[in-house]
Amino acid sequence: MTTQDLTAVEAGAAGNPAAPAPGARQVWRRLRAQRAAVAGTAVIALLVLVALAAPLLSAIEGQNTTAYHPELVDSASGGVPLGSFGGISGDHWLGVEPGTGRDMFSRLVHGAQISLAVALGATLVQILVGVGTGLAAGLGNRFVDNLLSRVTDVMITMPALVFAIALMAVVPDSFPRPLLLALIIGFVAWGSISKLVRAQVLSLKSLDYVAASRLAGSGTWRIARRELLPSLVAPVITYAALLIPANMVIESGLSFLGIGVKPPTPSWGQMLSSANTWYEADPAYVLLPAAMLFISVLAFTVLADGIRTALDPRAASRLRIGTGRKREEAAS
Amino acid sequence: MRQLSLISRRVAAVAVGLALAGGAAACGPKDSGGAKASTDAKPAKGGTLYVLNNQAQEDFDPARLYTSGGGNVPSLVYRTLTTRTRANGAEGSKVAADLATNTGEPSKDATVWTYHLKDGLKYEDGSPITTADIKYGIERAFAAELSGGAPYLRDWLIGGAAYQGPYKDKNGLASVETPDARTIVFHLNKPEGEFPFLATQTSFAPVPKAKDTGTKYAEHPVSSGPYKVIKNENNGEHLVLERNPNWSEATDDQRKAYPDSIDVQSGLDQAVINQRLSTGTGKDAAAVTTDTNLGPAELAKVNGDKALASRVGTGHFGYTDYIAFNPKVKPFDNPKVRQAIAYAVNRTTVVNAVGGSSLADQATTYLPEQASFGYTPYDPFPAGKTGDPVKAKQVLAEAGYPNGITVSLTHDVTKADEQGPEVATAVQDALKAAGITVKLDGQEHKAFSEKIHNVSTEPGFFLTGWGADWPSGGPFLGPIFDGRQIVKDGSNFNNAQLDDPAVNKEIDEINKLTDLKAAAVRWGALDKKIGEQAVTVPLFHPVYKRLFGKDIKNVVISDWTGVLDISQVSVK
Amino acid sequence: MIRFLLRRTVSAAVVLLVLAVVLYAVFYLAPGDPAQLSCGPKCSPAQLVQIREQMGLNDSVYVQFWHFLQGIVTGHDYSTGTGTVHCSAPCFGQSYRTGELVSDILVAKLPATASLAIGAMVLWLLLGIGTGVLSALRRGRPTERLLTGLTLAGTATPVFIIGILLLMLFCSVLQWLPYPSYVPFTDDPQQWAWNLLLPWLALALVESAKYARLTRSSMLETLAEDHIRTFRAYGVSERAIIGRHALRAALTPVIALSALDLGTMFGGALLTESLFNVPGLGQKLVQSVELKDLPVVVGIVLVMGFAVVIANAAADVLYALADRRVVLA
Amino acid sequence: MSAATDSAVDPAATAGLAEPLVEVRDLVIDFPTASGTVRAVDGLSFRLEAGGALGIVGESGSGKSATAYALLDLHRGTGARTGGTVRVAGTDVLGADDTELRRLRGGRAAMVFQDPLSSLDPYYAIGDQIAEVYRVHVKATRRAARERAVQVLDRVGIPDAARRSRARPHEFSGGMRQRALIAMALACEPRLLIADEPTTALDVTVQAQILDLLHELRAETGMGLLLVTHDLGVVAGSVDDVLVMRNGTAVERGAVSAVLDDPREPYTRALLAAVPQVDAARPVVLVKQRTGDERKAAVEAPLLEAVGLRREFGKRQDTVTAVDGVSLTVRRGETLGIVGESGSGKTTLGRMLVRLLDPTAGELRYDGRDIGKLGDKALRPLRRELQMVFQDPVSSLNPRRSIGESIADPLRAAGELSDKAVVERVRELLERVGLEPDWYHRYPHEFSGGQRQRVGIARALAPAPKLIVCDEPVSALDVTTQAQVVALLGELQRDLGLSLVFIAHDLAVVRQVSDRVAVMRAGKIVEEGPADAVYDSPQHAYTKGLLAAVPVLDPVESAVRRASRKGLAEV
Repeated sequence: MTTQDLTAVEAGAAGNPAAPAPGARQVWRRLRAQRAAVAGTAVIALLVLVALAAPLLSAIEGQNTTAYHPELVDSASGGVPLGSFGGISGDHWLGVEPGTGRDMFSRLVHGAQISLAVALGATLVQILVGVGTGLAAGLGNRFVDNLLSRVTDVMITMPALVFAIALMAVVPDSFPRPLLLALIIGFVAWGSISKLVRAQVLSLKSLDYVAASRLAGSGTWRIARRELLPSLVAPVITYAALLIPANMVIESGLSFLGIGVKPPTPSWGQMLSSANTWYEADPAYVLLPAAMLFISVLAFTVLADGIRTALDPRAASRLRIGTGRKREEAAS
Repeated sequence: MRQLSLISRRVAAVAVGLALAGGAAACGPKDSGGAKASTDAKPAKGGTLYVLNNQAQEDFDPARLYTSGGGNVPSLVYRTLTTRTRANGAEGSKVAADLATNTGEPSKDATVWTYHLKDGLKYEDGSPITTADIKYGIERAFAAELSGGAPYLRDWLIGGAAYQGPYKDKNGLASVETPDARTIVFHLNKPEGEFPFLATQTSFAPVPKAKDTGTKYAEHPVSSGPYKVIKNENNGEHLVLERNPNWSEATDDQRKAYPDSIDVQSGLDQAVINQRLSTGTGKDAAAVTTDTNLGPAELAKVNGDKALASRVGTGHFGYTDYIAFNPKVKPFDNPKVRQAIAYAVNRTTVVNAVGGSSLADQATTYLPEQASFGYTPYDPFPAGKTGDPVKAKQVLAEAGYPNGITVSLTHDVTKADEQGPEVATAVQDALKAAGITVKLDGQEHKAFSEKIHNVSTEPGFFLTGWGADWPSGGPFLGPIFDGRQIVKDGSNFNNAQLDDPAVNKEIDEINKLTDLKAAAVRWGALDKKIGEQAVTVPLFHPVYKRLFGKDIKNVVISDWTGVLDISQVSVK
Repeated sequence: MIRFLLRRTVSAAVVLLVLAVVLYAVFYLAPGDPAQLSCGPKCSPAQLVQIREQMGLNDSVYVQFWHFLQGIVTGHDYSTGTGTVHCSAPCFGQSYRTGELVSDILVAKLPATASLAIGAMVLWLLLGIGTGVLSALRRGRPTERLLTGLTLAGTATPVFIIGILLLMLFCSVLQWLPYPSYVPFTDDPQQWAWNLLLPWLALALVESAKYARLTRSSMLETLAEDHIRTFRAYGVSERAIIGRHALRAALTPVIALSALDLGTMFGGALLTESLFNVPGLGQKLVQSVELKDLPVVVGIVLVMGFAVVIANAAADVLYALADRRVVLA
Repeated sequence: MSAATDSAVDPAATAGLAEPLVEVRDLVIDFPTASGTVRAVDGLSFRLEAGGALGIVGESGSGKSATAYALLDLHRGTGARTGGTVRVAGTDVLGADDTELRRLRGGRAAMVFQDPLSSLDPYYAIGDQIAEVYRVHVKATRRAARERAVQVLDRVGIPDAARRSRARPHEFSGGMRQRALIAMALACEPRLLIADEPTTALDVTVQAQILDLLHELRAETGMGLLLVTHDLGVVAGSVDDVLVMRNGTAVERGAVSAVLDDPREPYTRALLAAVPQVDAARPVVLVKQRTGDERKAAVEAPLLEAVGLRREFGKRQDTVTAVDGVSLTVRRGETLGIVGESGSGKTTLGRMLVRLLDPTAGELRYDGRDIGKLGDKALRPLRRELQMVFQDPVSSLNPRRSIGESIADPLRAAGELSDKAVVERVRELLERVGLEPDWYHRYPHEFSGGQRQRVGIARALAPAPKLIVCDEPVSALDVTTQAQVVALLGELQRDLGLSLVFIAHDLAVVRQVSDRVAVMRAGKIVEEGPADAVYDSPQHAYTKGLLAAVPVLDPVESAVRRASRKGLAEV
């Protein structure tokens, strides 16, 4: 407790030590008070809009993601786009892809769909699996706890990217790729959220109101539902908000390695991997997907930061420790 | 350059994300050989040549290497009965004698081939090379422990299919006879006029039985060539070769062996290789690459730099990328449908998709544009440079689909692959104009290759490619169109599952010819005949652009390998 | 302590065993024939049969897995055809593709990975702690806001974006550095460092953001604690409080986390290795997964898992050493 | 030696005297909060002469700690706003620059805080921390500073100080840590020692030792003492003058004997009245008049009986035995008090009695039936008969559920009542514990600690239990609230015929409510008997020590006890 807190409590001011996690409206208010978070939310909203309206936007531009434009590239020079900044023109707002001459704008806005869908889907899977196993480990008997904890350890130990790569190789090609990506990322990177939930459950379990609920004759399920789950919402949301950008990075990483969504479906990571060699001849080809990815991940990270602050101003550093690892693997 | 055929090129292109290896080199019928600046200079002995490669010289064992013409680096260490002629362009696609006194003496029907060794051949330790060692080397290639080599010995030698190698079968392979230490006789189960080409492969290198260490042999192979292996680190990742004092120029008119030592560093990123070669500081001035092509992005840079452009060698390798059909799958059983697709294809966008006109030539023939293959120009379904959708629509209507058709195109998802999504999308884009809606069926590249080479899973419409193991029509057309080579329970390359008695008969006839020139003409005619059946739609022949260091002299790029031949290069 | 180590060893063994089982299961489900991999293209069915026999692929999955485990514990003899070669314990088997001993591959690839990981760690610790301390010292001022923004951007940037940008900047625009190409330390230490500089920097920039945030937040958290109030109430200067008391507390999680990260870095730096062409374990792993070269995959993943497990234990020990209140259990 | 003077005192009268050690004039402290500024201290003035001792007493929220902090201006940089003047040892604290302030802090005025564990840096040896502080104020070598640290540690009674100075805070017990903090304060020989609730976190016996130590040190060094506490008993024996605070202002000030014996202000009087007295027998009003039959029934049929109850935590050699073979009986309608210091196992015992914890060994008989080994399912019908009231009003209510829902829980779990009936019953219960029935839908954070404890009681009452275990039900509450809750419990017991187990560390509170008392120490019951018997003629030495350590309100008695403690210690 800070000096300020202490003295404020002493003064009966800082309110209640028993202050519950703030309600939705209060969270929203606190979130709105943070300029960065508002900006992040705005960017995300724009991104979602762009993703949803991608076909429409392409149509407005008058292009699509697949049409080749051999006349716009210098075939003898490896297919470098003719014109400046990757061949920006009235017809091709952000230029064209080297070699194929496909429209960059269309591909970028369509790429937003994949990035978002996979990141959100994977997060959903992680929450479901993580909360499920975390609850079971926290509430179950010793055997269940040990077993689940070991499994969780393995999940955390295993570099997520490696596991994802291995799994991607096993699943038949007919399986829809974005869904597969979401499932795989979800299933390889739920370890830390499970640990978080388990730890939360264990600490909540020791609280007196859970004991009171037991005395009231509630069974385990009832306790979980009534007493634990509501208290898990805040930490899980906080964590999930951090997972979204992390998943985005994993998806782009897999695509960068060439095992993400199948071409010609556009994805930013994939564009970056082919753009990798082009940074001298056609920098725009590198910078555009990099910027899109960077801005999206940054927006989600900023929002996650904001949510965390809004949900629990003091939890920032505590949570931080637990979150870094999985993300690093994705990022490195 | 370890492996040249389709699958192996894919295997060589190991990691996704690590851009794929150029695999084959190229030799050009048009502007073959190195750049002018270097050809003028006079080569001299001495110095160290650095080779910067992407793929390691893995399994540096003559039995395991799958090379064309004995390979580039391997051929510095392993001499074989015959070898490729070390010359620029078309001249370089001929077979030359190496250990043997000539390229082989065939029996009348080309089923028995006899070779005699030159005088004074020695290993690096000074001991003499005998035909028994060559026989042993060939037998080793049958050992399961030393798998990976080319399949021809197994297919051609009598008793080859059942033979299990010298470790399991001490009696040896009877169809290889060594009546004396200087003579070796091969008994084939069918006429093979191209046997001299086969004899260039490293399995025809001598291996002294006493020095054989099995799977360990690759670490310290006994050299018969101008260089011996001093160091072999991490399974061919770093090779250091030094001059072999017991090699004599007098017995070898092909290898020049100017540098005193050769340092082969592999595992480098292709971008790094090109970057280092173009900068050329320090040792890199005396460096070349034998497996890395200039990529499209780098080409864009090189084209703007005259000095750099003078250090680029262009090569064409006998390789064709094409659309394959499986006529057992509807609607591709209908030749008109196949023809409509052939008319609709836009080869300009396809070529752009693989790096533009400097890196690929549009192809209408199945055989590569080189005389040694028997290239005969033809274009049965002229689509022009950008496709002929009107004609295609018309043919499609004749086929019974006046309102268009929807088909599924199977391709590899590996980026920048010649069978990759870019090419597939280009095809898709072009066919759209002809009323053919193409759905893309992208497969992981390993799954892809397994799928298309298995008769039970082979899709109806897919991208593939083929390169020959030696510059001749035989290995180019045979595996793909010979009805007897349809493999039901293994890897099948006859994608069309074409079993045309006339074609089969002609193949047999040509194989009997030992006059390769005459054979080439007939391969060319056969190509045209098959092409008219529209069981494939040739798309392009890749072209290779190789950068080399500032100090490199005597650049020779043959039509056989397409790579700058390091046995010819000088750094002084 | 001994009991701690013992327990850790057992649990590590369990974790690694589970990993191995999972990998075996996954790869056996995967389509593809290892014999084909070894045999190469145009392999005849008869040849495949021979190779399967030779590689022991005709045994059931369980027998093969058992042999694999045996190899780890007791080593294994492999036929070279003319004789045998002994692969001493822990033996992870042979590559399906090239027949190399997996242990040899590991030994060959480890130095590059270790160079990358350790160098990057040094850099990220310096950068991260420095930034963290600076922003704690300058809290509430523009400097802190700037640093916070930068570190936030750092955490949000995938390493390959930073990597490409670094390449663009240093190799293309400024041309200060060669395009990185790994040189072993033993060959030329200077070139080694010079060529690893960019990958180190790329990893460190991404990682240090996390460390800066961790340092800053744990310092701020410590600064809010009662004992800081004590030292303030005793006239200890703010600089001494931050430098001595707050930093000391912040270092504990930082050290523990860096041990963990170092562990994951041994397996986790796939993208960096791939982008900068560092011939390390990660790169080899991606290649081997692609080729379904099971023994190599299992070997590398086990080594990575081992590194992580060790790192976990090391983190706990470091934590306990740094903070004596923590009891090892 | 009267130090507390009125703010209206004639300045001329004091001008002649030496400058007071502490002089506070019109002190105002404002804390900005989300919902506006809160004034913690409002125009407070007082002074403390050199060598004097002043106690500041008040309930939570009275502004007493804020005032203590202002003496060293610890509010600086926290966002709080301070006004008025504060002079300490000749320094104008609020006006001083940072350097000057640092010189004052620890040098001329040192402070001791409430929680000795969190008040020391866990990473450094205690001796080093003292040395560090010493070197801030005195130019000394590292070695000299270390020697000084050992010296002061020795002075505050740390045995083997030289060795122990190398230990870190967590290796010290609570009392030792507080001694170490005092040693730190002593290091620079300050003229003023400010002690903010120095004994609140400590057990009663340790508290007595620390207070004795402060007393001695003051006598020895002649430094002034400003003691901030909520406990009037602590003040009684330790200071000369007392200042009673409420809502940021001074309510009453004067010599400690005068204020405690004869309070002028009603608030002070109420405060004093609420303080439970350990030497007072149980107030008659709370005792239920029992009929003869009832007494007989009670004796014959114990409701709950523990035999050799034992509980261990941990495994193998890490095993800790929290409760070590406790046998006790709770009869119908009676209250059993269990007292013990922290770590005595009383909470573990309480939780076992309601089967929140499983006994490791021993029997637990409820209504003659062994329930100690029943499984969760078998236990469920019994759950409603054994209830518990928890210590922490914060953690015992789910912050995310309305209090009505929390209370309704046992009723819903039983599933016997309709929804409407449940709500009706909850409303009744709320009324029964003195809360508004309409507060059903309110959330815990809207209530004060005392109110929340009432909610907890209502929840325990909901299933109509036969026995309620109250685990430190009032220890987190202010003294006046404490009295109210205790009264409520007594009332409920009387009206409903409940059996109560009342667990507390506060001997006085336990005496107030209990028919019989058990004294626990290290997992065992050392003494048990009727409350009056145990308190008035304790048999066990531990009980005697405990009772001797309890602070009393009478300063004279307090001094007598201090002397007797000294005697006990010397024996």
